[in-house]
Amino acid sequence: MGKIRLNGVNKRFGAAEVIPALDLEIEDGEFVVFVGPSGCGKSTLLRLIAGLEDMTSGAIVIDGKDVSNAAPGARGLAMVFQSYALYPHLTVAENMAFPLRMAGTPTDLAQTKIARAAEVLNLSGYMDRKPSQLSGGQRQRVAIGRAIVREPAAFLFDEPLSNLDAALRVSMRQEITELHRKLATTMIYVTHDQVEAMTMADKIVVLNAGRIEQVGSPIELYDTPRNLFVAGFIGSPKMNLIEGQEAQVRGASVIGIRPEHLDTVAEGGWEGQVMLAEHLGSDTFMQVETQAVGMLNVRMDGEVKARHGDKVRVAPKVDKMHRFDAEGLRLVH
Amino acid sequence: MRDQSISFRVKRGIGIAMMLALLAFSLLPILWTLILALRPATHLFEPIWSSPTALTLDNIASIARSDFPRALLNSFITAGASTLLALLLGVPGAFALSKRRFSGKFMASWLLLLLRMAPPVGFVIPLFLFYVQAGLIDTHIGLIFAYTSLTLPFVVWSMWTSFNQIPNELVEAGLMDGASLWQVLRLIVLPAARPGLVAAGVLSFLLAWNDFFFALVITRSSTTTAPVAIMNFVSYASVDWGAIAVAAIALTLPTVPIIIIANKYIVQSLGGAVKG
Amino acid sequence: MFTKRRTVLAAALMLGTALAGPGAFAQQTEVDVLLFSMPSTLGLQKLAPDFEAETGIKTNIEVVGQDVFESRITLSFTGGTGDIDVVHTPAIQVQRWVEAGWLAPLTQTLSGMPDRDDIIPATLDSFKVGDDHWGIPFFAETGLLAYRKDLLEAAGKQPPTTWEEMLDVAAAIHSPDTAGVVMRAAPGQGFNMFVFPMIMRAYGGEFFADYPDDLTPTFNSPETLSALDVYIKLLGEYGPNGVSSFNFPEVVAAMQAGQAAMTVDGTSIVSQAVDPQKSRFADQIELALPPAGPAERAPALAVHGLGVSASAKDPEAAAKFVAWATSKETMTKLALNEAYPDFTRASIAEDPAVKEKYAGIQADFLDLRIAALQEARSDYRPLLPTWPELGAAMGENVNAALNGMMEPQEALDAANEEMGYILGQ
Amino acid sequence: MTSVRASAAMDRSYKLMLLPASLAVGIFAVAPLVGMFVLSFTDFHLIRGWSGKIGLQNFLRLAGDARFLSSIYVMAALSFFGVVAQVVIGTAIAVGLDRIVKSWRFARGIFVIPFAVPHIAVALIWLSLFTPTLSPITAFFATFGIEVPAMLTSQTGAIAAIVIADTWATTPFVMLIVLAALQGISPDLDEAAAMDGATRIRSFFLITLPLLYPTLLMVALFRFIETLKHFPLIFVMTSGGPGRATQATNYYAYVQTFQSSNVAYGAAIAVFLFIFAGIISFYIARSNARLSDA
Repeated sequence: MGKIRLNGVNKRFGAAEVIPALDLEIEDGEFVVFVGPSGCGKSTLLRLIAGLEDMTSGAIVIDGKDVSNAAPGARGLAMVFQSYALYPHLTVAENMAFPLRMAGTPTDLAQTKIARAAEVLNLSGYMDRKPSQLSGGQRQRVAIGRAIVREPAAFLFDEPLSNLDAALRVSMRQEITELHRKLATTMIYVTHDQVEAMTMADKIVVLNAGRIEQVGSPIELYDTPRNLFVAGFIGSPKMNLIEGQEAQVRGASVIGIRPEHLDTVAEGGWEGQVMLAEHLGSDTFMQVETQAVGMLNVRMDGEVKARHGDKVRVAPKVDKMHRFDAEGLRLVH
Repeated sequence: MRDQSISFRVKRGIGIAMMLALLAFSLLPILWTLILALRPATHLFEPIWSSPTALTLDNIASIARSDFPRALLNSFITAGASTLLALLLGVPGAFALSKRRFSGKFMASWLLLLLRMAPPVGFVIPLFLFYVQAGLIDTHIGLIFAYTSLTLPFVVWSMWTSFNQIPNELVEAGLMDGASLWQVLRLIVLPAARPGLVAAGVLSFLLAWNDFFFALVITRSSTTTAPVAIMNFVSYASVDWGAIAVAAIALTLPTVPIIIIANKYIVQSLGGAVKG
Repeated sequence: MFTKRRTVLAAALMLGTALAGPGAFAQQTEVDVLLFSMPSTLGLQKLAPDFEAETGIKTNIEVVGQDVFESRITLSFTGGTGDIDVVHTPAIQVQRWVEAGWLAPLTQTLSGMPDRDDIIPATLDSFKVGDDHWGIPFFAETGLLAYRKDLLEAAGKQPPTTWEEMLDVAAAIHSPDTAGVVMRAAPGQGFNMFVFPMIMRAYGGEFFADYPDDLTPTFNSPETLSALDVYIKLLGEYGPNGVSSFNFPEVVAAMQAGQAAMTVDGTSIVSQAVDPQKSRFADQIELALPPAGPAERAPALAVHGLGVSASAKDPEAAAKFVAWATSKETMTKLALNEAYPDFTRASIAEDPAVKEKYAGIQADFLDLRIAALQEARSDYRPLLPTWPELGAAMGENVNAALNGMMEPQEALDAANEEMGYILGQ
Repeated sequence: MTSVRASAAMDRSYKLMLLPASLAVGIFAVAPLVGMFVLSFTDFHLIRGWSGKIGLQNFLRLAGDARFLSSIYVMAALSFFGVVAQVVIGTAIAVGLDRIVKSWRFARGIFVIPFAVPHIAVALIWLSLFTPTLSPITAFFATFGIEVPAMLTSQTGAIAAIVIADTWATTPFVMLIVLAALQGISPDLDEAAAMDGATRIRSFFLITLPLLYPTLLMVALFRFIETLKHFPLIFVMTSGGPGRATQATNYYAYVQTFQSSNVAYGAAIAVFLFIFAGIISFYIARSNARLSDA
């Protein structure tokens, strides 16, 4: 079980309010990603849940039990840290055994659990090594293994992939997703990388300046961003945001068009010049400088013949357009 | 890309010559002390090369018979116990200073430094008068406490620096894994800070072992330490150089292996500290 | 706690035993004795079982280095630590200690001693303050000249009898291998101020206008200046390299190693120069009375005695120890067992065994010593409570002059002014 | 809503950890210091006792005490030359071991040996080396007919002698710290400098040394404060002489306290030293705080 509820959770450091009172529900077995730019409070929120920071006020309830005053180790949660935080003087096996030792698990039972976790994570060959003798990916797996053996109510991940190289990051991403499917345990995952959020999450919580901007499934956020912040944050390349006359024409203060919702056309649309063209084979990314609406990110399927300096005309798919009011909130049709 | 030009070799040669000179500077006084220890009184004042075979073990034998070995034992007990006490009290304190959030860390570190730098000549008299009242004159426990005034600020200060190098995440991982703060300190942080612990222990032992002043003032016959006892060979009308040399060597023998073994840890622990 | 439980236990035990350390079993009458290291005190330490056998009183005799002694004694008395019953009492300290109330009078003990007239009177008087005696002497050292017979003969010179002659002889025998003369020069009331007054007095210099009645310092008199000039010339021109920092160990070493041909110093120093165990020129060195000057011959005098602490646990037992240690019997034993020609009882010099032993040094050695003692003034160094500070002030300035850091007159003036300040305090 | 403290228990543990150390520091170290300050305002004398007078008289006397002022000069000389020598030689050895003759790693164990010799023994060993009648150095040069000048008979010589002995004993400490700092400086930097055409010597002065600077400054300040407390070397080697040429301030405090029994005046001198050390350690603590914030 791992249903987590935050009621009016609030955190101040002195006079600075880091997290204004906030409510959130996380269902059992859900994979929740906290995403936001650095400094948005996502790590602090995770640490509040873990019990590593004191709340200023509010309550945290796990499986119906108020754990607001419980020590971190008593909340039934496991955490994977950005730096992995492996105990440098202990072997892989001893690292994984540590939480069990603290919980007073009988040795043979602990052995079984560790062996099982090691197998799941492909660590069986490295059990006697020290962390310093492992590669980055292996360390990451040990950190996860140490979390798994506790059979926690929920896993907390604090930017766990940011210290890995790009290729490894992709494969670890998949491994964690896979793990979540196998274990079906609640996972709360903090990242600043919206790609990780989109690919892994059941539910994304977008945070900005300690405030929840939107909660929803990846596609909900993508298709119906609640405000300009979410619109700009989710999606890569970024959504084009256009102000001024073009927006007013459509009854909005700002309009947003995702790069893939722009097409090149022979006539009409906005005229512009290609400033940059990236040919990936499967897609072509272009930056087009237009007179009317400024720089636009454009994404085309397949290979498109376009080079720096070419003159093109681009037009938005009107039905895919997002409209926002002066407060930055989404306008519903 | 190895530069094997003549000028490179010359420079390297100069470098090696300089190192050899410095090595001689470090070692020759020790060698001289060894010679002095083995010379009979009649040949003490002539160069070793004019009578290289005039050697004796008498000086060693006379030291062995004197009160010096007991003073050496006193030094060991007091320096050792004070180090142990300083570690016992200071390590948890340093851990809290390093990992607990609170204002006034700067003041605390200044105070610790200040205590380490206070001139003993000023406060040894108040200490002495207090000890007389408390009946601590000429007791091991009194000297241990006095040494702790040196070793404890040092241990706290240097372990604080060591603990600052231990990532907070390691502490938090331990807490998440269900360990208490004390368990985190004992099972995770201390083993991870082992070089710092060894360095702090060794340097604090040396600090106490080195002391002359406290022992001079607050010990009497039964707890005299070796640095004071060595001065007993400077008597009314003569200085027993042979005995002094033997005593100096005896005083150094226990610490040399310690420092040789521990210098690696000192470098390691300082390495992190100076990197900040 | 964080270390293994066993370690903690061991530490606790260690602390515990330390606490229960000294004094835990002391029921028998005990006398704690603090002495500073010299052959006779070390010898006394060895004889302690005799005293216990005689009286049933147990003694703890601690013999420490001189520097350690001086720090410790002041603190123990000031603090009232009660760890000293009998104390080594240099005569130059006695006034100071009496003033501070640290000593108990020994007048009664002294009058109870059967052979008190045997004690050399000058040494006994050193311990008289007011109407009481505060210590009983057991060591009296005087100044003697030691010279290399062979070198003087080679130069065709007679042993010097005055400081003028000393300059002359030193000039004649001085060579790069063997310096003409060596004397202690290091600053300190017991270092250069132990030897310099011999020259000063010889030239008629005095510390004070009229000791002990008028304590106006006169250390910058023309007489003292001429004495200082002699001292500087002797050491500066005929002394070994570095002599102006020499203390007694270096003086002893220079004589023993043949690096210097003459010295004037206390008997305990010069006797080491003639000790064949330590000195390779023992058989070439002769002893004589120290040189005289226009005014007088003024051999140095250092008297040490034993005193009883005012806070002694058992004053009677302590006094018993003092009486035993300064008795003829004990002193004779010491004179025979140790290098101890510095006894303070006249009759010991008549003891055939003692006579024979010290004739080994030089046939007339004991006679020389007595002769010098007779000429010595009991106020060789003034017996004042402030002497340690006065001596330090003079010693430091004299040493500065020796090292060319100050002009002689300038140094004497500075010393004189400081003396006035110390006495006026 | 009332404030919620999830880690109140943890905070209690932290306080429990701090408590014994704070108490012990207070009792063992702070209390005697308070005693020192109190004494410095009295006229306590070991023999004459205390007249009951309290005031600034000791500090007023300090201001006009020529011996005190000259003791500061001696202290400054001892500290300055000692620290410079120790830092230069310590750095030279560290650079030598780490960069020039790397195969000499074993020698580190030898270079640290003097650090293990207690100061009182250091003082006695060097006293014997500086005593012309005993010294093998003098004897060695004498065989070539060269007379080594006596060190302890002039102010310059005696200060040099103390500086040499102090340097011998404490350079290893500097070396260890510099070595530690050097190992934190990537050799890549030297290689990059070499690619840029710098000779090794230039790359040392232009790259390595500036990077070492904070460490060197720190170790110099530390050593500086330690040299303010010079005692055994002066006590044994020169007794403050020749004349009073090596009576540094700390030693002068000893002389006043123990030889002249002016405990209160000695305490006042110690208070002066303490305040002086306090200013320097304030600077150290501040730079340290900056380092750990960075």
